[in-house]
Amino acid sequence: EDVKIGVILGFTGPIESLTPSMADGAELAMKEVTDSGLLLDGATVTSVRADSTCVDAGAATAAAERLVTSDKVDGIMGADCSGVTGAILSNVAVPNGVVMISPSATSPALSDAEDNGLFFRTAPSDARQGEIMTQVLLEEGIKSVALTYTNNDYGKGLADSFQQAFEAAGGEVTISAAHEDGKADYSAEVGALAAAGGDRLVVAGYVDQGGSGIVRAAIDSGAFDTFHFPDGMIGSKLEENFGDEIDGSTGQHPGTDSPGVAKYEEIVAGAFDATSPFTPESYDAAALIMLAMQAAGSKNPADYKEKVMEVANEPGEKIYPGELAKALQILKDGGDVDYVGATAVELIGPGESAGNYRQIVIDGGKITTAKYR
Amino acid sequence: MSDSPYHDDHGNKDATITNKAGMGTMTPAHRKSGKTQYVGGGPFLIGDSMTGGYGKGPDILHDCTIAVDKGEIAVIVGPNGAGKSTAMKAVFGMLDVRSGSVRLDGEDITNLSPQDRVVKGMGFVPQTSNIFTSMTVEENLEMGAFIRTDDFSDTMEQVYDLFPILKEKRNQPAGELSGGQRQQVAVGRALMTKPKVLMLDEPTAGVSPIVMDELFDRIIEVARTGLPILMVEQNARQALAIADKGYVLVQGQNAYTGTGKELLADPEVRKSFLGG
Amino acid sequence: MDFLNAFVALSNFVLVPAIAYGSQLALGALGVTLIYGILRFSNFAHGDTMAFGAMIAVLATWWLQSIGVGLGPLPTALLALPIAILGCMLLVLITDRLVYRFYREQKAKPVILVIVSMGVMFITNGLVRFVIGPDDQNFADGERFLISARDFKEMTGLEEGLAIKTTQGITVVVAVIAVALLFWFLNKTRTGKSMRAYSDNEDLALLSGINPERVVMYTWLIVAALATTAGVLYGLDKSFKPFVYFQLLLPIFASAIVGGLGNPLGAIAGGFIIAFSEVTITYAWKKVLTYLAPETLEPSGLVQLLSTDYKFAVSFVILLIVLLFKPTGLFKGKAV
Amino acid sequence: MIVVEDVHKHFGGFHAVDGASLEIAKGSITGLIGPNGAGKTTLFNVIAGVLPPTSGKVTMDGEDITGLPPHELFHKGLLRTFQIAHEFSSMTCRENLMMVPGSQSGESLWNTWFGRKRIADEERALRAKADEVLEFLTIEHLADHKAGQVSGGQKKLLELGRTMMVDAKIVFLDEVGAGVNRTLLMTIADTILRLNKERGYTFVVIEHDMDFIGKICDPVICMAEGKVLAEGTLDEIKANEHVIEAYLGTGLKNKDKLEAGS
Amino acid sequence: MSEPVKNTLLFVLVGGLILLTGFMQSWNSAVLILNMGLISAIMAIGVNLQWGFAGLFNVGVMGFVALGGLAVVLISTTPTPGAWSAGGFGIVLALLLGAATVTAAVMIAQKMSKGRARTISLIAVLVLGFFVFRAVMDPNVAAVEAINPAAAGNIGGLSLPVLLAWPAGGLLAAGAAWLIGKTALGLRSDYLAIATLGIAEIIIAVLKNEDWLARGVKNVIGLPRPVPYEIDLQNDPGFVESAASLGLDPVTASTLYVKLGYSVLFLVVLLVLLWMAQMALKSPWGRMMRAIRDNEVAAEAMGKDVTRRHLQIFVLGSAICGIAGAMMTTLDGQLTPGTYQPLRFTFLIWVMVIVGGSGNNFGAVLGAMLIWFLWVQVEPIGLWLMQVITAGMPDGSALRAHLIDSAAHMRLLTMGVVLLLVLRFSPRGLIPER
Ligand SMILES: Nc1ncnc2c1ncn2[C@@H]1O[C@H](COP(=O)(O)OP(=O)(O)OP(=O)(O)O)[C@@H](O)[C@H]1O
Ligand SMILES: Nc1ncnc2c1ncn2[C@@H]1O[C@H](COP(=O)(O)OP(=O)(O)OP(=O)(O)O)[C@@H](O)[C@H]1O
Ligand SMILES: CC(C)C[C@H](N)C(=O)O
Ligand SMILES: [Mg+2]
Ligand SMILES: [Mg+2]
Repeated sequence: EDVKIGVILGFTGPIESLTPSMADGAELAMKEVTDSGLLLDGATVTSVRADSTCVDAGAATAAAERLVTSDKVDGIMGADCSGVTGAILSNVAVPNGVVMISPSATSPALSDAEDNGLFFRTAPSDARQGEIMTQVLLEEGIKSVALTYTNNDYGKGLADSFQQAFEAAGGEVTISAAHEDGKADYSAEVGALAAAGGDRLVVAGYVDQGGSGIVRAAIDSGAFDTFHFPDGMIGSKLEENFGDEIDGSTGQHPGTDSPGVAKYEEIVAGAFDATSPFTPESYDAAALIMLAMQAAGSKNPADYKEKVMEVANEPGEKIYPGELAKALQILKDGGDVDYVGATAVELIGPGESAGNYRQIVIDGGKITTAKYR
Repeated sequence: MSDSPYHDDHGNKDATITNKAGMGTMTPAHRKSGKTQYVGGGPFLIGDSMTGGYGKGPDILHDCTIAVDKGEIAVIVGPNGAGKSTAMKAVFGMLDVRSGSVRLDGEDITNLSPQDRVVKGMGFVPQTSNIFTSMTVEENLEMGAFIRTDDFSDTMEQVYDLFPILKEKRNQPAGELSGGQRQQVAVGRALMTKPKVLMLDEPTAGVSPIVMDELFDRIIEVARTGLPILMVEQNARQALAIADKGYVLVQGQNAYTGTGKELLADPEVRKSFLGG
Repeated sequence: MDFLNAFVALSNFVLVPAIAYGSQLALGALGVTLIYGILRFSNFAHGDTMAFGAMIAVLATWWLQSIGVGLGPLPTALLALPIAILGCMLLVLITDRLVYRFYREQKAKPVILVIVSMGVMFITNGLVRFVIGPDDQNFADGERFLISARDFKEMTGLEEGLAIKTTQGITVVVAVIAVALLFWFLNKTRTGKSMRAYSDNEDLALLSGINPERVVMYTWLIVAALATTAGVLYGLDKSFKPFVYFQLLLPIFASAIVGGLGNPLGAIAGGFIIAFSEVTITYAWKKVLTYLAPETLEPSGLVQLLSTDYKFAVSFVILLIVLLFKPTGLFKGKAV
Repeated sequence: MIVVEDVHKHFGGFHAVDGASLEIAKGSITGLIGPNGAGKTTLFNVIAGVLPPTSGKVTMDGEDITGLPPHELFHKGLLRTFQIAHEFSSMTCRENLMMVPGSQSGESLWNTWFGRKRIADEERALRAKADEVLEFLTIEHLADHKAGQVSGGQKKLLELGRTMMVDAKIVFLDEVGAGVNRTLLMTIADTILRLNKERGYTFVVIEHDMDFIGKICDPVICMAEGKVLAEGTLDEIKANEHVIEAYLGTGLKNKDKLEAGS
Repeated sequence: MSEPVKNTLLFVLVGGLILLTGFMQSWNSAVLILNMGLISAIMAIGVNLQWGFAGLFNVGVMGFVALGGLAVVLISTTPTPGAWSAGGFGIVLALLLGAATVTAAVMIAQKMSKGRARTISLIAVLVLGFFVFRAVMDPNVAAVEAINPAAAGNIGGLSLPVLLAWPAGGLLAAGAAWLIGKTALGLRSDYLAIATLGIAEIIIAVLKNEDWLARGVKNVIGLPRPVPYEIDLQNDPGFVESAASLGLDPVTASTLYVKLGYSVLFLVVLLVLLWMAQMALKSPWGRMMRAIRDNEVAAEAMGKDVTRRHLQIFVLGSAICGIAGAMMTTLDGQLTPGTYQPLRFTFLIWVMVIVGGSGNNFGAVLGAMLIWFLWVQVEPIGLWLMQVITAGMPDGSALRAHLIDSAAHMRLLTMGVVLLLVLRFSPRGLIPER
């Protein structure tokens, strides 16, 4: 028997550079499971990719429709951007009763989306990140920041939740300015940010999009020399792009001190960029789908959708990347697993990651862990 | 006026996307020159029994012959749409001559591209838009000498001697000149190639009587230097009066041929083509 | 002192970036305007031509770096530039041969060429992503700064820093050289004049013995050189990302039109106008005013006319205003 | 009928029309001549609403029409033809004529959906009228030909025909003769005379051909350098020194020499 | 082969492609392609009206489509409690003030004679008006946006049936088009292309940044539908039974039922618009438009008000795009301003019109269906192709990985190739104008 999992990500469009690694992450999990031969009755898991374009709801829906109704996938790993994720959820997943686990859609609005228990995400809602960010900055003794965000639901949502939390805690946001990704020039934005001033510049953007452009222009003009980076900015690209120029900058992204990430990087073994944003989440999302199937003993979404929360959370044996075979075996034997995975998966509320964060600091041009929260 | 599907722009006049200023309409029959052949004899320039038309359209010229010899002025007249301009274009290689030939000084140049005919010594002044309006008078003349690699300053002096007003306005954009002056620039540009033969298409259309007289004067002067001139004219009576040879074209065919005086005297010609 | 500080702050955040960005736009707009003037259509594929040229430069730079060739403090990409220009020339000539020439021979209306150029845009777009992928590529090396903000502060003792990046310096220098060359070429050389003649009156150019296909070829070659230079300078200054070049198309067109389509001088002026308007009108004047105004009058808000979200809108409104008063752009363009 | 009072039209610093004043009498065929660049076409364009004047006033039957756009002047009975025929080339000759009358109810979108009966009736009448005009011009056989594919002279006739589709009061003709074969030109002249007599149109005609002017025009106005230089019958004008100097000239100088030489 | 036969065959071909999708992939995919194809067809008719019949080069389709989407939010969502009293009226007041400023400026420009006095008063009015506008607008906007920002923060809609949003979207787009047309078509040279290109970007910028209007980039999701929800159908025993009697499982039956419901609605709109366009074209109005297209100067001299007619057709075409935009947002069930991209919503529509045959409404419809089909299907086809090509290569080879990764980019490339091929071999499009 064959299991098909749809991988629907924006392979073209504004985040086209993130998605290949994300897809690779998900497919790594599938390969691991297939190789183990333990899922259901030795099922092979195949991945069916489709392009969400990140921005075009129409094309994304069409692609998802094709995955579900023609390729007959048994679950969807995706989508990536919150906008298309919402569209696919309400137009395809819910009507067809297919489970959908997004690795990266972080918009707070998705928490209340009508989903019939079919939608999960291995990324936390940005509502939580704003609070964490506030804590980090205040502990650093930063009272006043300038804030710029990528102008989409992720950036705006994160910026809003942060600004609210930060101001409530007594901090000052001197300016909150959006930046468009993929634009030609950011000197106007940096000019405004510099004029407003602040002890640190919070960049709620994407590392290989406008976010880096802003940081580059800010450093070059001497407007800011330390920054604070939320999840979208943290990735190997950051070290590559700026090295020790941003020493002393801080940040946080979903993560725990669980050894998951290291293990993940180990099994990736350089096959693709394991530190690229949301690739561990993608691995986890795919893994969760398959583990839930095993737990339900069925690849029918209606059966296994109940099991997702069970395999993701306690109780049970902790499962890390590379240990999927073990988990499948345990489940087969009727045992319980607590999937930790690469991103310390812990699903709460409506089925989204609880949000453990790794606080980082840039030191000697490297992203180093300060602590976990 | 062809029906080519590529010619429909739906009345678009959006200046952001297209620029119609100075757009070309001429389509050379040969982009690359073929062989020429010396055959010898005949008048200096002759389009001999030419038959042909535009693109894949119907034939417009039917066995039409026009010629001019050294030291002569030859004038072509005829009703609108008779094919006068078409015949000129055919001689200049802007149109595929399906049968017949064009010979210059005894050499068969039927297969030459227009550029190479310029090199061979043919000068052509079209009826309208015959100057570079955005360039100065002097640059216009320089462009006339584009194919020349030798020093052309003395030719330029000769042109200035012929048209003294142009020397005065040499650094002014040609677009700022009056109608008559523009025509002088146009002829001057053609002379700059040091042509062996000059072809003019209705040089006096829409020109006031005084300028027309002046132009004819200049044309006569040029002709007297020994340069053969082949021209199309609607001001047929004046033109035929100075012509050594006249052709009346009707529907792409030679209807009457003779000296200028003969044609002027022919009552049939007067009635049908010269307005009585 | 305060005045100096205010001036330095303004230079740092407005003048220097706007001049660099303006030069990049101007080079792009020159390409657009040349095609418009000589080939008579707006080339929607220009942004992607820039991307293609820049892509070759990136690849060549990597190759040069891998064999250890460099320029010391200057970016290696400058060495790669000629290679890239050649590559881009090849592309445009092939495109012209396979695509545009057919329509030229048919004497197709320019608007057909506009739509054809959209097709070429789609294809080049796909091609670039196919070869180098959609990602950001950083290929700048060498010394980053001519003078960094920190050094400047130390040197002058001012509170405000002034940073000038090597790439900004190079951008302006190369742009000036390119523009000077172009002007010399168009106004003084025989070929240049023949291009102007062709642009003025195609038929008459033909009758003067000017070979149209040569003019077209030279135009494409120059456009390829300009586009590659613009693309590489832009990529050096920011970074290379295929998608961004498509986005550049709009400000480039705006520049060319403000200046007067078909007019090279206009393209340059337009580039700077668009760049300056984007940066100035949305600039928050707080910092500058704080230096200039007496303590008591210090502004409390940001003193920002419009938020940066609308920076593009601003340059666009300026475009409309200019056209309202000067229907053919600042410098008389070719338009009706 | 038309009174032009001190009209100026400047292009930048250049004064194309520089204080021209003239009057056009009802029922006349007025000829307008003058050297190239005298400002004739520009004055036409000002009167016909194509160009706004820099200063000055144009009245028609006492009503100020300065600066009104062409389509409004059309509705007042002021029509013009073009130096180069401006036919609607992709439409048939009949359609070229049928489109002319203003205030057709079928030109309102609403009626095209909900007033189709009325449109059909109007169209029938229009068609009859167009055929009548084509016959008058002796080109009825071309009714269904595309206007872009008829000969140059026929296009000019079509131009004239358009003015006959409505009750024109005054028609401006810009260089009908340029590049037109002289024999055909005389036919056109006959048509103009007929329209003037049978329908009472007033004409203003720009032309460089003195035979043509002489055949139909009275009075003749000569412009030079943006001003009116002389006005009167053709013979008066021909005798006017200034006109000779600026416009008519004294004939060829080289003619005899050429003949002597050959 | 005669014209009508050829055209019918082309339509049959495209229909066949969609049917093939039904057989090869799934009926749901097929109907979805059909639905978006129908919407695209309406957009294409709008563009075709402007381009094919009046030569207006509108590259701002995206903006009008987005405005249609905005209408759906403003018409069909529930009003945010307290938003109107908090600042809604203030915002309206500010907008009126802004409009008044512009009107005053225009009047000054028209009434006063040229000179320094005019320039100064013009600038004074504009500057003053701008600051007054900001002073009234900003606090009210802040007040509205402060209301429950995570879930609302906008003024909400009117709670009217969503179908009303379609004509409303048309009206909104028409209003914007009127403003644009008044300015751009009034410029002495025609600069419509750059004007529309820029204004489309501005419209998107407003939609993205004015959160009080429609939540900006935070998106509005869960918009009301004109058709039932699948879940409700699946839970309706009557429906399940009738589905079973057709031999369908309830999930497939319900999803198909809903989609076909949309198809019927879209088809009705398309047919009505098509009928209206055809009627208009074959009337004296159409003749007048053709005359204007052929020769503007002459048409003007023959008493046709060219500027007004251009404005009329520009507004009409844009309104049609607005209607299509509203329909699309209704189909998506959400408004996501970040998704509006010129490549997809402007250039792709242009490809549809040109490939189909500009100047012919049926051509536009055909082009839209065909190109949309390709836009959706080229990706899986490309992937399949790449897999076939790379099948022989060793696993894990870099080239193979690269090729497979690149498959997704085939889409743009294919569109380009299709466009160029059609322009080369059938330059007037598949169904040319007669
Ligand atoms: N580019 C062209 N393509 C197709 N047909 C053409 C083209 N140019 C002219 N014709 C046709 O060829 C015929 C002869 O035209 P030509 O211009 O030679 O006439 P002509 O004798 O010069 O008339 P005129 O005195 O009006 O200038 C006409 O029927 C005309 O419609
Ligand atoms: N749009 C314009 N811009 C600048 N100058 C112009 C413009 N239109 C006409 N002129 C100039 O105004 C003058 C008068 O031109 P106009 O066309 O009225 O002359 P005309 O009397 O009709 O001459 P012709 O007999 O040659 O047709 C000319 O010198 C011309 O160059
Ligand atoms: C992949 C990420 C760019 C997606 C982003 N977090 C969003 O919610 O849209
Ligand atoms: Mg002719
Ligand atoms: Mg004139």
